[in-house]
Amino acid sequence: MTLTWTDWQAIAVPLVLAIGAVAVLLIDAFWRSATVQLRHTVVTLLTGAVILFGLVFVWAQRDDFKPAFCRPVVEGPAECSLVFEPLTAGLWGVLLIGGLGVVGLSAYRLLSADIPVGEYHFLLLSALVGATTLAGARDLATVVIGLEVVSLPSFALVALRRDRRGSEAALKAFLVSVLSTAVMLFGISYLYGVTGSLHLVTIANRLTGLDPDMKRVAFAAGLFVVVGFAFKIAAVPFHAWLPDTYVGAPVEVTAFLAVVSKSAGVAGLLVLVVTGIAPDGSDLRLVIAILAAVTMTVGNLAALRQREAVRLLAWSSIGQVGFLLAPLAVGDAQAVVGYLAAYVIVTLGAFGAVAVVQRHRPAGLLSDYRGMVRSEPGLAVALIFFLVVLAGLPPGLAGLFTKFAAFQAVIDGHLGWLAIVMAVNVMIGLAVYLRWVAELFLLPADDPFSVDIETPAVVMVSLFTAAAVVVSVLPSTLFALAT
Amino acid sequence: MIATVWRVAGVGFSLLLVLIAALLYGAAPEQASFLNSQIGDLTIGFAVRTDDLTVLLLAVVGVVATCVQVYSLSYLHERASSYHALVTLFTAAMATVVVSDSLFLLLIGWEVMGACSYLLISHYWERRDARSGAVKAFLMTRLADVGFLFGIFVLGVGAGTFRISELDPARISPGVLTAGTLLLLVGVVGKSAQVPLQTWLPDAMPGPSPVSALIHAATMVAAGVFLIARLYDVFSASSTTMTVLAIIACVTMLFAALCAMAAVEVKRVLAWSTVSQLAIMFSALSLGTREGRHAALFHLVTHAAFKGLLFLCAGVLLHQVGSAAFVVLRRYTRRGVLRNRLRVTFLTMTVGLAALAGVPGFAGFFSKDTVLEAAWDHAHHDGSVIGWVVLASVGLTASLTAFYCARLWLWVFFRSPALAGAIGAFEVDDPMADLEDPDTSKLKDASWLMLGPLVLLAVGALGLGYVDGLHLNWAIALGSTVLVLFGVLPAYSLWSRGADPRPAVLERELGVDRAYHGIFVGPVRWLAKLSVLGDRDVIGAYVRAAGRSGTLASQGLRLLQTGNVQTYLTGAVVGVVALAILAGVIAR
Amino acid sequence: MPLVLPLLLAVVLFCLGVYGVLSRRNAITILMSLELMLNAVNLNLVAFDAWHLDGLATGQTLAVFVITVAAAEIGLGLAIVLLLFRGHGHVDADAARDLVEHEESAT
Amino acid sequence: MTTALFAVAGAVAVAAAVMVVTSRRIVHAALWLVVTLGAVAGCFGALQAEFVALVQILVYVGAIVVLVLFALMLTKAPTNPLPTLTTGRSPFAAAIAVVLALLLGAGVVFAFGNQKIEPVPAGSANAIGTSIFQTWVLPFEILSVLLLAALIGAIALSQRKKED
Amino acid sequence: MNAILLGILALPMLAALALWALPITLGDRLAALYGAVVSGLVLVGSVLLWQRTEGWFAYSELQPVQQLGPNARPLDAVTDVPWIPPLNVRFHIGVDSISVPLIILTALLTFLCCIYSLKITPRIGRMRSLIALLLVIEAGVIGAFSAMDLVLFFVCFEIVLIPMWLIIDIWGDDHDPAGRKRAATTFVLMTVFGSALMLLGFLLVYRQAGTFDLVQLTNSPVLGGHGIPLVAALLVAVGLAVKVPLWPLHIWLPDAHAKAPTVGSVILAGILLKLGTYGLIRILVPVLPDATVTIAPYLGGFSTVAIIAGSLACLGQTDLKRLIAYSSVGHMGFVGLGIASLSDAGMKGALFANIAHGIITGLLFFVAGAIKDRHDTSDLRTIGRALYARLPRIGALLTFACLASLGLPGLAGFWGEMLVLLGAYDPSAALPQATFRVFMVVAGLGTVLTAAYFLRLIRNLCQGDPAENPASAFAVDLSRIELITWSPLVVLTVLLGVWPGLLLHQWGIL
Repeated sequence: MTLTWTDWQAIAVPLVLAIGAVAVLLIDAFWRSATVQLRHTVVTLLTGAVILFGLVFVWAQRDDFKPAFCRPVVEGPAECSLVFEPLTAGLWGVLLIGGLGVVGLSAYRLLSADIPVGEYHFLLLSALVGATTLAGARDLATVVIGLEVVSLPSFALVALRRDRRGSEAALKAFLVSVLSTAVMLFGISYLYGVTGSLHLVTIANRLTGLDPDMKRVAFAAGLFVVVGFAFKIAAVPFHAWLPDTYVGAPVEVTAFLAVVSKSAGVAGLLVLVVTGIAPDGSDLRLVIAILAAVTMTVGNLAALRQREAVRLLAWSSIGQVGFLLAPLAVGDAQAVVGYLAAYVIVTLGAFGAVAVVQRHRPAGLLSDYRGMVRSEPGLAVALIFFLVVLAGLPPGLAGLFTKFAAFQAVIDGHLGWLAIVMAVNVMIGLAVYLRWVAELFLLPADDPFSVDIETPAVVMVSLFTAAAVVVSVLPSTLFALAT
Repeated sequence: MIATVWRVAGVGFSLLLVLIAALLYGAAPEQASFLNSQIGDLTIGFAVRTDDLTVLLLAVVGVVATCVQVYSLSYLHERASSYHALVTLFTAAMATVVVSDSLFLLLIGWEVMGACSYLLISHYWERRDARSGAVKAFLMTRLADVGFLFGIFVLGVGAGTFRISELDPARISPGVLTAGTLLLLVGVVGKSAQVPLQTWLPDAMPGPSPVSALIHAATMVAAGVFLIARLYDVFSASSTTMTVLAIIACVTMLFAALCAMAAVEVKRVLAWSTVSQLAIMFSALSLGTREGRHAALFHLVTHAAFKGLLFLCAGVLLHQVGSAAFVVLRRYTRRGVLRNRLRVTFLTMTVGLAALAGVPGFAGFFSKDTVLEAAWDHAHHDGSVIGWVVLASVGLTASLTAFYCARLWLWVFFRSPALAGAIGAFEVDDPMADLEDPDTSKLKDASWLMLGPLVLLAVGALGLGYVDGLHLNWAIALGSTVLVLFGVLPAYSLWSRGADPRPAVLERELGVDRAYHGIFVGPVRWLAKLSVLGDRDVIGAYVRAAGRSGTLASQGLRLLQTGNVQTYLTGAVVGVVALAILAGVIAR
Repeated sequence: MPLVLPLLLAVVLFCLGVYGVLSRRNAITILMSLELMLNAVNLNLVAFDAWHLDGLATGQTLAVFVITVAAAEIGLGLAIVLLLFRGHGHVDADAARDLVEHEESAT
Repeated sequence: MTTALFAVAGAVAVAAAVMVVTSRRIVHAALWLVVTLGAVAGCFGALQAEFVALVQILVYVGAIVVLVLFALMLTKAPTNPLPTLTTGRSPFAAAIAVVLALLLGAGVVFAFGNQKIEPVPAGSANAIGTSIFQTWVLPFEILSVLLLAALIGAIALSQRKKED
Repeated sequence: MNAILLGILALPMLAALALWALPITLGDRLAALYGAVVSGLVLVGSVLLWQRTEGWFAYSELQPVQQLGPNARPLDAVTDVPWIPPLNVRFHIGVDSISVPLIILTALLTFLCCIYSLKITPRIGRMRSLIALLLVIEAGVIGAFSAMDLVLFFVCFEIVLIPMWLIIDIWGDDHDPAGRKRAATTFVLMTVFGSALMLLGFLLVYRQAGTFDLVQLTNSPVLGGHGIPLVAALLVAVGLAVKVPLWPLHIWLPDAHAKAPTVGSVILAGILLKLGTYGLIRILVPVLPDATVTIAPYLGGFSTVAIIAGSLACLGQTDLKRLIAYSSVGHMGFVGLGIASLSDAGMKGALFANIAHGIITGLLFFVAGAIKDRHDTSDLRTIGRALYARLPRIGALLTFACLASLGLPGLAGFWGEMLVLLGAYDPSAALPQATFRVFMVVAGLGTVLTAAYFLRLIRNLCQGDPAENPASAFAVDLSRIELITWSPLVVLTVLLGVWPGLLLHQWGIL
């Protein structure tokens, strides 16, 4: 087959990212003469530029519809491996913004000195290649391989500090992930067996006309596929690796896991749902709804009593995933992408702030943040804002409206019970974040945190704050991502 | 400085009322409404009116208030500014009631009076009895006022208006009329301390005596009588209400008179006598005739004069002697100084008691005769049972009244021949009785600022009986005189023997107060405790339990977080199986 | 040949793999069990491919991909295991518990 | 014929797999794994998927198992039987596995119980190559990224820190 | 007009941000002065919104409003621009005669709180933030009172939560850090839960009607008293009832009020509680009329229970601020009963009682705060008795406020309760008359209980033997700043008491 111009356009972003990855690796490996600072800066800038190019590209093409790697079929729509459409643009936007944020958080003096710079950025870009492919994938082979391309570099990143904690964290994430991959592949094999195809369009078409016995297998297969993603996004009960891994990884990598890796998982699941693997009214959606309810409840409840900042963020991110799964369960892509966008921005911000504190107070306890509104007002206000957005209360209107959209999706999807669970969880979640906010406001602090914050960190946290403010004032920008 | 301003304002305001009454005298009735708002079909707003009743009551209120304010100038020195301000407000509230043509304006005056009386009764707030008496007064009248308010609703909604002058009994259905008037009657009963809401009035006596005079003579308690007189058409249109009123009045007048016979404190005797006398007015009103209304109002006016006088006299005793309890006064009487040193007080009090007792020639005699006559007319000519009952009970009450007046007068001012200098009837339970005799050297009559009002009111108590024109029914006059004698003679007889039998049941005022305490106060306190505990241990428990279960769940989830990746994997696989089964079950 | 034969074989292998993952202590044996699971997947794919016979060899292609993925996984996985061994001195998956929240740090 | 071949190979695979997950000697388990993988390759052959079978032998037996053995050596895995190789949770794990197997097996039997396959030689390298380069270009390309990333990752993790 | 409304919305918000941007060293006095100037401007602006037009833009005793025509009583100061088109949310604000008085009350109380803070500051200081938070709350509340879009209302409803939480948590009772934290958290969590339920109700309404716009919804309400509308009404009612707070959802209130600083209590009781009742009147009744009829008896029943239970709980209190807090439960019960009666009188009574409660309870909490500041406790037993002797003017003001609060005719508290009782006597024809008559009688007895606990308070606090309760050395009577800040409330209490038409007339015939 020959690749058409459309194909090239559609995979331009992953392609550029991949090329950028190799370039970064080569620069770092062969430009030994430069100082560490210079090399790091160049690598950061190059990586950022590549991602930025991707963002610009996505922005320029946001309204296009570009099926790529297609194969005409005798009956039914053409089978494509990758489709660039507004939803893809929205997801890529979120993923790339997340990647860009992580790159910013990994600038010189921010990234732990133990981590090899070239490999770090290479792996990061590789993961982004996988993530973007996954978000645009329309066949199961691409989906599963894309997912692997997100996952394997992530585990390498987790262990990249090559210390005791990192290796344990990576092992946990790795084992859970490969098990989930195996489960998912098993499911895919059944899906293939039942429908005879790996293309989502065709599968969705053929799923409708199955006899009951086949339907049962198809359901189990779909369940296994969903479970694979559930591992990835750490939905309860496939979540337990997450807190340990988050704590064990370097903070920047944790941010990466929380933002890019998780968004990729959500994107994959969303693709499955909207393309019809889990059509409206199917049991799979019910499964996702149950997962959503259990996930948000467990995540928020467990976060209630955490005393370490990263662990609290870890559990709260589980809770947030629950909220993400709720609109997913009814197939409301707009609400999901909007939620994801807001989540990505403020999570990056929160991890940025946490990274600053953690660099100087490695214990990472919530009590380290005591009295920060006085001692570090800028950072504290930013962190409070991020937390409030996560909680979904004004002034964090971005969080409020994305939660609102989630509620609306669930109500429109006639899942009243899930809406009630969500309402309860809004309350529990608020309790979680308020504990932290209260620490920040506590005065007088006996040992207030006050340091000379690194310039890149200041810049990044300011950027995240600005972005969060913008999407709070104009929440429609969030939902414009996927229309 | 502020006190002076309020003193001047108080006296000035009272005089202004008198002046207004004088100006309005004889003027044609008028009404005016203002500040109205539309609520649905109803208009809620204010309205005032002037007519004979208004003028009469304004005059009474003005005169009594003037007397009280002037009297207070000398009587009271501490907290004078708040005192005078409140008395002025009190008077103004009564004036509002009197001139109001809107039920709501009337209610405002009605309840502001209640609040003022509460504040004035607790003027000596360092005294326990003043505090509790005040609270009791306010709460009981407030309870009654709820009924009053509902009565306003019933009548107002039934008639489509809250204007008194537009309330036409003919346009209100009988059921609504009865319900409305009965509910209004609840308010009246409370305000005028009729049975069964009588217990607050005697307990209100710890307030300053001038205030008692104001409350008992012209304002507060008289407002009930005024209200029924004002709404007489409406009330008399409901025979049920009138019957109830008659029963209440007859029971009250006898009950109160009996209580007065056993009271051992001048002000308490006077308080019960007020209840009794008000009941007489109500009984006259309950006749439902124009004569009855006239008689009631006539008695209201004379009563205002002599009861105001009596309370002010009691105030002099309190002010000069320090107490109005028989047991204290007796110690002075034993030495014979009270009558001589407080000569003006003695004389005016005598006049007042005579008027109260209905001694022929005094104002009370005439007004009471008018009541009897109206009852007689009603009973005799209309064949009304109510008339007979009223006649009988008023007659009986006249005797009892004469008895306790005579008892009071004799025991307070005169040495009992049987017990000259010895332990007397009231010393039995007085722990101070054997101690030194009081120092009487400084005892003297009060200043003329206080005595002036006494004299003025005494003139009224003497002369008001004649202003209505003398048209005595000689038979009734004779009969009532005999009844008075029947009352006075036993009192004299007992006094001369040095005996003052006070049946325990009467002294406890038939145990009503204690019963109320048991029935209402106790359970309410219990419920309050229950409510606090309920909030804390039931409703609050849910909230706390929610919080605690959240914490516990959090702890439990932490336990699941073993750090062992294989338990994580196991959990995940179990989750897969469970999800498959669960979804299968739900889908089924 | 009945289709269920390879399918049941796959189920058995898969569940043996699951058992191995859940019950083996050594991380390398866990990885080996995972290979069993992936083999079960491949068996399924090849069997379904033979059943469908759509001429595209989709199942077999994916099976090849899966084998490649497995290779990548095992490569990185062993690197992680070796790193763990360097840090901890053992490769017991259930003994690596440094990251769990410690009792005294929780209130 | 193919059925019998498949049955034999399958039986060997299951038996060897049981040994893989139950053997108390790690090295033995690894060697049993070789047997299993070989037997599965035989199954592929019986299903006429010769290319997959070849890849299986090449990649799995040739590369992966060797890697595993190296790793066992590097982690100083003992060759004597280890009673602690299997955790105490294994009965529970077995129960889960059995339940899962029953569920899946029942589903499979109900769904595909009557189906027959007639393996024809469709799995030649040619056919698969055509399929890959006609239909599965994108996953193939991405797979290359995966392999590269895994490789670089493994190398990066295996490097000692600079200080060391 | 709409510029004024936008101005009084934006000014406090921007001023708060500017205040935080100012240096930390800014003196407490200066911050309070700044707040006073800003809130004073807002007060002026809100008074300028006072309009001559009568009535409410739509609602006529369950009459289908279409008969009035959509423009029968137009809103004032309307701004209507799209905000979040994907969610169909508009920034639609406007005022009418029921919102303007509440806006003015908000502006007034905030202004008074700022003035009060000029001299009297919480011990912990940090005035700059306190003032800024007060301004944020002001903006949020004014926004809620002028929102004509359900989502905007919801957002404004939520805006006040975090600032109020901070006010209680930081400036609350400094003797009981754990208690104040618990109180603040309970407050914010319960309210958030309630508002989340309310949001669900809004979304159900949206699903039925396809719009969040209140004007449209009022003109073409969601009809039907069963099924989805009923569920929506229940959710909205429960959500708002938490804020009101209606028994048995009131449990957050006593603690929150008791632990909050003086200005916090004033704002909380005076303004925030009104959001709930305003929401009931503005949203529940017009948007879901039939479903409201279905739940009105229960609303009335719970309100009546609130009146009795709140009053009884007051009788058993030993803490001054808790007592006043519980009194709010009773008073808001009256408001709830009035709304439940769905009659003209009941609605107006509820609206009036809203305003009156804001003024009187504001005054009560000011006075209670003053007493607490002087004695460093609000425990009645510790404060002792005979306040008349020690602090005669404050005692007198307390007595005045108590009398006003117990509904003495002639003061503001009376008219609302009276109209509510009248409404319960003569409820909307669609409701069970006998049930509401029972409510009326019970609520009437509640007024007696109200009187009882206030008299008990006066008796136990103000009166008593001065010899046994010596004055403390520092206790000074009414200071000038207290006089200045309290006198407007006293004046308004009397003014509204003798001239209820000032507000009632404004509402015309609902």
